Amino acid sequence: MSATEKKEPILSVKDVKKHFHVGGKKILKAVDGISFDIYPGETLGLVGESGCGKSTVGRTLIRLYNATSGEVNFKGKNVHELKGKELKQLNRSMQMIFQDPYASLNPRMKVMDIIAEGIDIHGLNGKKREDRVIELLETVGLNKSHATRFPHEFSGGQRQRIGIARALAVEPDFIIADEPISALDVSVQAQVVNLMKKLQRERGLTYLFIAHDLSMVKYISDRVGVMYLGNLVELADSDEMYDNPLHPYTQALLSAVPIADPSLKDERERIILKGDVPSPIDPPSGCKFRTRCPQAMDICASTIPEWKEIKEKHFVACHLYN
Amino acid sequence: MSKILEVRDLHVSFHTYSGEVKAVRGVSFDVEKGQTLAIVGESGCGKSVTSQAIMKLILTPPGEYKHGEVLYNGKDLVKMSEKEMEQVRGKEIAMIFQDPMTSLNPTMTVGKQIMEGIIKHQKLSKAEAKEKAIEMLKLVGIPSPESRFTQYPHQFSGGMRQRAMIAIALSCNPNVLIADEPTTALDVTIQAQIMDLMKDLQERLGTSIILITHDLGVVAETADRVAVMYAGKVVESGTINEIFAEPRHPYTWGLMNSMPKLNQDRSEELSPIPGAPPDLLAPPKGCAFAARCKYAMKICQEVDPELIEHSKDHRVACWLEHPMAEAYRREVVEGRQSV
Amino acid sequence: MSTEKTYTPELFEPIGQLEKRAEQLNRKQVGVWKDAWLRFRQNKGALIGVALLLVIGLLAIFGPLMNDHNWETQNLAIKNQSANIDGHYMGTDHFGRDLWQRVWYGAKISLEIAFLAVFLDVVIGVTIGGISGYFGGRIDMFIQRFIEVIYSIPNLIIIIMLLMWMEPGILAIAIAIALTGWVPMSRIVRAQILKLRSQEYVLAARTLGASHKRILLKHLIPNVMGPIIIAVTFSIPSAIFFEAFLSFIGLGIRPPEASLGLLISEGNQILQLFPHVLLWPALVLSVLMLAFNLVGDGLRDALDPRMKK
Amino acid sequence: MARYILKRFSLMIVTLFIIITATFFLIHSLPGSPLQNAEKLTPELQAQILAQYGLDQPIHIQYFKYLGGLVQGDLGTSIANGQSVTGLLMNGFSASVFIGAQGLILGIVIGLILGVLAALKRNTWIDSFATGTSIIGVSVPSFVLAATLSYFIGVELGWLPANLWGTYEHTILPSIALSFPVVAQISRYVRTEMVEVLEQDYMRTAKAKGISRLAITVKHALRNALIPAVTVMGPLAAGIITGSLVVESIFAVPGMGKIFVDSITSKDYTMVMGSTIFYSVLIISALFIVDLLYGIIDPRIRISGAKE
Repeated sequence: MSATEKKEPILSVKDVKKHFHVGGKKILKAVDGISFDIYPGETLGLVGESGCGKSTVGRTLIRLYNATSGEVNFKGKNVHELKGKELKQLNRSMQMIFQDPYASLNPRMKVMDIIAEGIDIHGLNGKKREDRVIELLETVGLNKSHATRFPHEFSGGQRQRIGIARALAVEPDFIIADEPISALDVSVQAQVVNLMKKLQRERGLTYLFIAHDLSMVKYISDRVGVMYLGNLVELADSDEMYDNPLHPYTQALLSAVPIADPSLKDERERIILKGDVPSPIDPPSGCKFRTRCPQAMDICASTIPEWKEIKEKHFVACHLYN
Repeated sequence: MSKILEVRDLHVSFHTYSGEVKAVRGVSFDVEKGQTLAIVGESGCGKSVTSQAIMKLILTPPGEYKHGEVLYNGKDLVKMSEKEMEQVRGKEIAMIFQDPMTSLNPTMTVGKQIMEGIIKHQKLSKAEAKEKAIEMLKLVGIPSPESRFTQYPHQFSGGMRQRAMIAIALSCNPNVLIADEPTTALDVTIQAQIMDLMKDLQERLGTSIILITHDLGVVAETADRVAVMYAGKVVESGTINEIFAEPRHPYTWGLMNSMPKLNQDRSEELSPIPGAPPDLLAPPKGCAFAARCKYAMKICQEVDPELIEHSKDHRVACWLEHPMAEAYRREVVEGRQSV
Repeated sequence: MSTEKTYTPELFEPIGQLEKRAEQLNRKQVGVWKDAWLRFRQNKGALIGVALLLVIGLLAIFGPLMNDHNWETQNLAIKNQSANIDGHYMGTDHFGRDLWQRVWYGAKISLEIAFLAVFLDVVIGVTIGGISGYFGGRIDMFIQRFIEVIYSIPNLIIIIMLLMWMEPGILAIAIAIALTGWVPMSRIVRAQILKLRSQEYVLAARTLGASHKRILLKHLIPNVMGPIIIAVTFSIPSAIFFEAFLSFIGLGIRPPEASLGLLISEGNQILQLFPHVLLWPALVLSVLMLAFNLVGDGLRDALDPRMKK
Repeated sequence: MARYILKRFSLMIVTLFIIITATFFLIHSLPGSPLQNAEKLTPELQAQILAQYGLDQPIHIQYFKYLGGLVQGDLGTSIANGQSVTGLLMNGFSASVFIGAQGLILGIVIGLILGVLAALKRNTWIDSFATGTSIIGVSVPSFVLAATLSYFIGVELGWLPANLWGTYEHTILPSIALSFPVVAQISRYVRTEMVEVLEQDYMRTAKAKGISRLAITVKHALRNALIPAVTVMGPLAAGIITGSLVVESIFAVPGMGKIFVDSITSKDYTMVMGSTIFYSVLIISALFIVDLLYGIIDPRIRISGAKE
């Protein structure tokens, strides 16, 4: 994506934090100060293990959550300050695809009404509502006969495509895909990924692709960010990230992914991390990864590593590169 | 090498209020001593039911063993009484499950849950069993096992619970360990820990493992042999080298092609398998995969292909293997390679 | 090949992928409500319950037209008759009043109170539970603390105090029952709304810019209807019980009016001599409650997805 | 845990205070005076009686006096017969507690057995019997049941005495009448819980260890099914107390319930007030104790302390 370099970012995230109060005085720092940009037409992958805050990032960007602090600038405007008409405009240009194909469609609504929801809300009456829904169904590989059915009659992959059609109905430019394939079988995942790529080509969509499956993320993303306990630890072009991971966590994460090729079994060197991810309610001081880091130093306990551009377009937060 | 477990033409159905679901429709495979057999397939293909059927953990009703045998050291487990099975379960064949969160009893200490099997099968006193249980906790890499012994499952993290499950399963030195998606519910780094632990313990204890999974990566890294299941049947089986180097069933091709390769070009499309698996309430006539198969022939919709031996270590259930389809098969394979 | 059968070459003609077939839907087309009805229909107990309700309901309306007496005329000459003479199908009571008339009139009053109470229940419970669950945060906190206090005051105490204070009558009794009955209803609604509020389809509607009104009407209410209906079917027998209980201890309907509880109370005073005066209203009351409970059980099994097999 | 107990306890005190205050002012705002049946008395005599009961003082003074007495366990004097309310209630207390406790224990034991058997033998006649019993038990009100028992067993068959009090035999019928709804509720609840527990993954784990069916049922299923059953005990105890009001009056048991119902009929307001407070304390304490008990036996709550 050399073209993206000169472009202005479509979305610019500056030091966003999202904290939750969890009973008493405890605070869960789900997202604890992250910054990144997304350029028009690209796909940014966001990976990390459960509880690292990647889904919270997605929901904060689209204002399902209000950020505790920081700025989310979308097309030059701070998302968290929008009101009325501008907010409605945001709802049209930024959309979301969800994880659970069973929970993301209202079981009491017909597919027609599910897909047309955005059309109804925004009063988009350019074309006949029905024609528009059928057009969208065809875009995602379904057909007219499916419009009168209820969600429970569809398979997981079909439901996920209905969810995509619902998001497309308002013609967004930016889509947050929150683990859209994690709940699907392998053979079906490819259906959804192919569709997303096709839509991106045809409509110039920009994606934030949140997932924990690293091989899929590498395939679909131009750039990848790795999160650990509420922070971004590394961000780079996806080939660069996979060929030359800098952060010890990224290295461990990549080496832990099993590869479907028995001939590589003995060649690969695997880094197996010790222990579990600490609780985000009471994270370690300094660098949050230090408790599991094979290369931890004294400074890691006392100082939070700085988020720096080590190489061109390759950011990392680690004391090893200071 | 000797076979420790042989499954022969196993059929298992479930009776539901909408009819009989034929979850397993004739499954056969062997497990060699000290080796790992992986059973791969997508959700609903019957792999979990098969694994539970081996230990006769299926509740009857609603389940029913329609046909077939499970030979453990030559004895048919399907015909055994519950009393006899109690001597097999935990002692000869043990099992770990997918979800470590729900598979441990929430109101019993982890230590007690490990001790239960030890007391039953090894006839040890309580004190001895406790010692052995702590030893098991240490073996599976749980730090400060003495204090963990008296804790409840909710005080353990997901990875630790799966370790505790492994400790329970291996506490009586079983010959066969069935691991039903042991890492699916876990994060990648924890998954690596658990797979590493299982391999290590297998080497030390010589246990045979049946690994149920949907992840071809996990298969490639841990198994010796693979059985690919689709819609309640084994469609292809063989050693991992054969299956990964020269897969012969279109479904196996489909599975492999739908995952991005390590060095996959981003502009290149993945080739998904269209559609979804059939409803096992009314399995289709003929090959269950025919409707989704790019290379389907007329016969595929009429007659279900049998699992036949392609080579000593490689069996396939597909009409493309039939001599009359040889020309077409060659065409297909060439087409695949040229892409 | 292991099979010895001979196949003709045309069977091996490639036909390719049946893309259309592959995109077909597996499952039969059965809507959520229809599915529930199919399951409800299979529950014999529930069907018996429905039948019993119909019979009692019809008798409560048309029963009084079936003989020439009325519920209040006294005739001491024929008091405590147990036999069916002169159209007194159920005999007469201590004042010689026709028991058939009184039982169905009483049943009507009992049902009226119960329905009114449950109606108020639903209005209060759904509103408070809905507000609490949907808006959450401080509002929810405040309502929950309030409910905790209300809930820990025994029902009976509240009802008795209210009835000592208000003039007993249908409305007063219904209000008293509703004032304690709304708490469980609001809890159910709140729990459901809390659960639904974080469902992804509601989030999806929010990202599309749906208004509160739209989310409530299109997404939340249709999906909490099931649990509300179940709760209502169980609230009705409990309201009938409370009315009967109150009338029995002398706090409910006042003589010479009639309700099932009051009739039972009157019968109880002469139980050892004339058991039929208690028997008939007791039977109707029990059957009525049984019927509602059976229907409630059936609905719960049919609508609660947890019970799905 | 200590914090949780304290929190629950203070909530209990607040609730009681609200009940006492509300009861007090409600009763004093009721139309008519407690002396409405004493019209024949001369005004002087009436005033004298009012003064004797402190009813001539401003309402807030009366209220604080009442509170003061309450702290010392004095619930005032019955207007109907001039005796101490506390004393009268205490007289009835032993009889009520006896039949109540007997009924509760009987109900719990039978309910548990029925519920567990029904779940273990699902879809057999045992299950149908237990389910049938419980739905009838839920449907037939305790006073109907009490009256039926009293008539058939007490009068028609003459097996057990109906309207008498004194020997142990007299407690049997009232206890049975009280136990019936308990049987119904408990067996229903235990069955549902047990069925759910039997389908849990950890039951499969236990089975996979090769433990016998009996051991699995006792060690794994029962414990997990019974822990939540404890939560219904509180409402059940409250239900028993409610039920005792009518059951006592049907069987002529000289307990608190009878005193309470009589006091309502005779508009003996101090007595009503005293009984109300007494009942509230009983019910609220029962709920409180059950709550604590639940916290103690469920390790998930015990360890993590107060769960919101």
